[in-house]
Amino acid sequence: MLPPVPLSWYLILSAILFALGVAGFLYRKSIITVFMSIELMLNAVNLSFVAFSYEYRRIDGHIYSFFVMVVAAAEAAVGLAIILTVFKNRGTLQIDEVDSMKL
Amino acid sequence: MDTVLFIIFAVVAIVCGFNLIFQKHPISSALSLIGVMSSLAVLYLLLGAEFIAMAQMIVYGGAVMVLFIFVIMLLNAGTEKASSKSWFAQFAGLPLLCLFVAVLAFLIRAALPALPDVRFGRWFGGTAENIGKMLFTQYLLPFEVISILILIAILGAVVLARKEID
Amino acid sequence: MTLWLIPFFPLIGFLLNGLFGKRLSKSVVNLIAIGSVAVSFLYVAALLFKLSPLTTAYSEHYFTWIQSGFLQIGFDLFVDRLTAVMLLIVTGVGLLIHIYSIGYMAHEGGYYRFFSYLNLFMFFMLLLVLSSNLLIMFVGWEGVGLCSYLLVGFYFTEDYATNAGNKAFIVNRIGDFGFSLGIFLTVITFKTLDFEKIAAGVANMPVETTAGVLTAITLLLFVGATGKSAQIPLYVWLPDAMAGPTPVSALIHAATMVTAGVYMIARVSFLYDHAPHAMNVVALIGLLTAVFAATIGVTQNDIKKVFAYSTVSQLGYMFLGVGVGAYSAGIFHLMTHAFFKALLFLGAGSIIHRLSGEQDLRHMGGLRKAMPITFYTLGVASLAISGFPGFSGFFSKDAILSAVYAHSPWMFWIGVFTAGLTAFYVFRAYFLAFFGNYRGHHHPHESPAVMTVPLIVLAVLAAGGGFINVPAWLSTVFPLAEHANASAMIISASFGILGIVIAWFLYVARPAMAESLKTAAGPLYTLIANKYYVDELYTGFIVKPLEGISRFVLWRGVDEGLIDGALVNGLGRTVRGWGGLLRRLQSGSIRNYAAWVFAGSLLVIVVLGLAGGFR
Amino acid sequence: MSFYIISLIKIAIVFAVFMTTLAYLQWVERKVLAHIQSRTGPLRVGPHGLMQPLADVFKLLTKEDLLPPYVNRFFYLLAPFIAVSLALISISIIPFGPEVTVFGYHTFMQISDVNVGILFILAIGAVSVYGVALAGWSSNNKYSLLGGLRSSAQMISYELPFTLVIVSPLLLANQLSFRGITDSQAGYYLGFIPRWNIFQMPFPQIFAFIIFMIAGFAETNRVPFDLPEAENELVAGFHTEYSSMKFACFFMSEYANMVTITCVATLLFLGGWHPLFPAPYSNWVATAVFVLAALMCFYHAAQPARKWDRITFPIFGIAFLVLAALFAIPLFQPVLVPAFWFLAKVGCLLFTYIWVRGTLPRFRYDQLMKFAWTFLFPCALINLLLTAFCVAIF
Repeated sequence: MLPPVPLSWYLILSAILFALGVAGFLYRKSIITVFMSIELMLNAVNLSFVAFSYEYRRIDGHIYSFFVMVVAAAEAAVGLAIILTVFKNRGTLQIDEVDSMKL
Repeated sequence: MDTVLFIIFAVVAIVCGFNLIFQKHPISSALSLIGVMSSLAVLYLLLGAEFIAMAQMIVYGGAVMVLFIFVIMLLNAGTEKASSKSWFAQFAGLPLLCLFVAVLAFLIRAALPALPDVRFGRWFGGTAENIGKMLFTQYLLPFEVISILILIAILGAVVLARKEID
Repeated sequence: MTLWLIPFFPLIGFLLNGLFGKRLSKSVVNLIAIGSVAVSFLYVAALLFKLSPLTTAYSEHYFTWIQSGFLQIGFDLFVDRLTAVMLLIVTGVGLLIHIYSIGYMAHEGGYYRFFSYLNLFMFFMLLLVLSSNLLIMFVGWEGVGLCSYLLVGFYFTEDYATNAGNKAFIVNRIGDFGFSLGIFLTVITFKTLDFEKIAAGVANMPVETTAGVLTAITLLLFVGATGKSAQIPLYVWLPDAMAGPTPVSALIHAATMVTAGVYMIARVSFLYDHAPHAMNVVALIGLLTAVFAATIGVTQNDIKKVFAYSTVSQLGYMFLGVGVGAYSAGIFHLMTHAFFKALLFLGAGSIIHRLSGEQDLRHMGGLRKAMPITFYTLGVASLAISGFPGFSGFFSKDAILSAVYAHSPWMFWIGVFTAGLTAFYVFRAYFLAFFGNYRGHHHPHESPAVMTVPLIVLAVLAAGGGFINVPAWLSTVFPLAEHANASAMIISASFGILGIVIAWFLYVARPAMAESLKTAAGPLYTLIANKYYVDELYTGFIVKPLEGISRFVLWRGVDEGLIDGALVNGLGRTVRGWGGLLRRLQSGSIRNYAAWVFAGSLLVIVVLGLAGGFR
Repeated sequence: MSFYIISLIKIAIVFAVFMTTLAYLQWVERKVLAHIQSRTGPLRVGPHGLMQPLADVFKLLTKEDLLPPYVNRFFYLLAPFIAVSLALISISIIPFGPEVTVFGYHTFMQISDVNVGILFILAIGAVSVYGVALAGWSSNNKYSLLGGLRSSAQMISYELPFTLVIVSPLLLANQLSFRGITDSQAGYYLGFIPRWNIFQMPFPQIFAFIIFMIAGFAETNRVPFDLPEAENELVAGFHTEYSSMKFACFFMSEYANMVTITCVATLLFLGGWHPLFPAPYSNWVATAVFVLAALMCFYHAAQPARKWDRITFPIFGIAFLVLAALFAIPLFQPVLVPAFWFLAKVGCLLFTYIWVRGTLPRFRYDQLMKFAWTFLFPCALINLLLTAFCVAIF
């Protein structure tokens, strides 16, 4: 049998995923992908919450990650609506071309 | 057994995460993200968070990502174009990322040395019953606030995406 | 019983008329304005009937208004016998003047505006009277000042009216500055502003033989009183304030607001009792003002100016009374003065109204036949102010003079002389207006009933008001000091009659003699007719230098140079300069922003981790 | 170790039964539709076309595997895989019967009992949108894309009333596990009214059941909600570009979803494996039914409509008699009777599906959306509120 997994592996996985999310945010150029990177970061944080929740045997972490999910869902709804509007008004999804508040 | 599961799904998550960054087409990225989310759901199950795992699949997998895919299809989002506008992100991003991972790894190793092992089945706290009780007692106010937030988000999305009636 | 309803009714009237008056018809405006005051008056009457005999004060606490450290100021109202007298005067005389205004203002523009201001004034005056602490009193005090300003400048299209309004307001600022300093000092000394608590606090303090903190407080408060009640040196605004409509002069600048100073001193009499030096100052200023204003009154030709100086003089009398410790006599005179001076003004207003705004006595004369009711009622008022035996002024003035005589005889003699002067100039005006031949161009006739009825009611009060024994009623508030002095009574009455006789002689029997006397007096007459050049002195020594400093130092130097130049524009330039530099960061590139945010959060993590805050 | 072996055996049984069901469901559908339309349906392959499914499978397997050049290859191939695998996964947590003892081993008649079974079903249902959506998108064909978009919008829209009505029986049962929910429906009112959720006091879920079935039709893209694959508007919707085995995958996933939904409906509302009436009589219903079927076969064999009936119907009759005998053996009854009742209910619901397909016309797209949002959703919400109210009060 393999040795059991220490909790810190979960945390490191979470950190890696978060870093990947950041990298996506910094290097991707499509608004939608950038938005997805944000979701990835949120997911990474959720993993930390759940891992700590396991360590302390309390479900508060679950509640937090539940709230994060709910907020992420709301954010996705509004954010995608904004993306639709941006696309309608500017005809582009390249994040670097959306650099002014006014047209 | 749970070590194997962890390794499999952690690898899947990381690979999918990298795929998210390196794929050129948004829909590939979206699919990779779904992969990450699904493997995270499995990891949640390993950590005894069955409700959160299911919620992860329903909310992220079923709702959020469907929206993403929907929007990608609707806008027919193509592959990205190169751009040199964001010079700071372009040049400082990678060093910062390396630094970030290094710092976090150091902190996890240094500040949290004696973390216990995770064994599946040792703790099943995250049942729907427990979470429901917690939500409606200790976290009632945040819960209500969140529901109002969602209402506002619905209204905002409707207002934003509505066709202008001229 | 709820005390807050008393000022609340006029407030409602003010709000209704002020907000919707433009769209309401005149009769509705009348109904609201007079109705609200009438309801208030009836409510006061009912309340006092219910509360009588009111031997102890009745107070109500509504809410804590200000809570700051040790200082706790509640929104409290209270009624004692002194308040009761004031309430009846304010609402009663106020009601009569409101009714009178219907007739007087019938043809004026801004009808609803006038009545809403009047109602607002009633609200603040009642608040002032009902307040149970200095701060609410100050609110009312400032409020009536505001209404005074608004009503003096009622004809705001005319320069003289707006100037008079400004003057009233600015001069009052000086007094109010003193008043607020007094309040601050009270807070520091007593840690409270409640009258009852201050009284309890002051009872433990000795009577100050040398000038001390109580003297300072009382003098500062008295500065406020000199402003509001037009005493030397701040009396100059009141004669000019006659620019407002005559009912305003009657209500605000004769019967109620200007007496607020007297009321205030009576209200905090426990402080003055402990500060004999301040008392002396009050008495001296009062006496000085009384005689000073009376001499000016002799030479004025504008009927309202005559009565205005008379008001100043009579207020001086009241301060003389309270200054020698005869608070109840002062309040008594306040009440009778409210009756006869309101009547004088309203009568004058009746004449002015009929003569289409003519105020100069030299253009009147012989109005006796044309305006009989005005003639008789004004006669009653003149007799009352002259202290003619049996009329109200006789009793109140006698009460003051008796107390003064007991305090110091020389003051008494000056007071008696002033009483004679008062009788003289009032009857001078009276004779000039009603006797002789008509010298004007209009065709006068009697005013409508809505104006004459208040005149008649006030005449009855002015004649019989003296039989209301106010000092006895106030004996629970102020200990009744028996000064009744038959010789003083006789002397003052005889001086008054002498004044009337001289006036008769000079202006009815031998009009030519007045002119020769005028030329004989020469420079003295010129001096007095020009009001001792006080306004010019103030202009030369205070206003002009202040203007110069303001213009050249404060405006050009401080405001334009320092504040505008160095601070405002300099800040702007600095910010713009830095902004120009930092603007380059605001590239609109979201990815760059994200990178900066990421770098910042990384910094936070590193700092927290290194600081060991991570456990 | 025995856990793994038993699980594997269970998986094998369920898989075999399930796949056969899927294959023959197609045959049943064609037969029923044919009879509704006064036709005979498949008749050539095997007796009464019974071999038709096998022939179909053979045809689909051996057809040329077309890969259109303009498609996005990876997603084009991924989509049917996602669709079919997700559709098949759900069956793993459906219980077919109570806990039984076989050869001394206690086990559930279920591959796996999950605490949050309902949530699992919802999660799978939520994710299964991707199959259709990706298929539509990757085909690079506007009809397919429209079909995919319609399908995702429709599935998301109907998921709301679907989820909301599921909550009502959960409130009555107070748990999320299918087994627990089914067990809470055991017993009878007055000795003969089953305590199923559609009759369950304090608030019978009959409306919830109807809404669930309607939303279920939409979730599985079945008539009258089969807009995504409307032949006459969109050629064939999202699977226009698919052929051979990839098409078979979509086909299979549709039927698998149908079976899953009917299973869930049975478990949530119709009492799962609990029989319609109390125990001693209900045990013999299966036998009676099969005997009746055998008698009918013999009757038809005696009066054959076709040449071969003389031979095939007696064989069917004997098979039915054997089945009846199996169900009559008391040793097998604890296993077979609950399974029979469960499958009978599922069968009735599946028949309803086919029946509706043969009866109702298709909705227009806007009607479909309006129906979901302005009728089904409020109804589900009101039902939930009333249920919660009643549960809280009583």
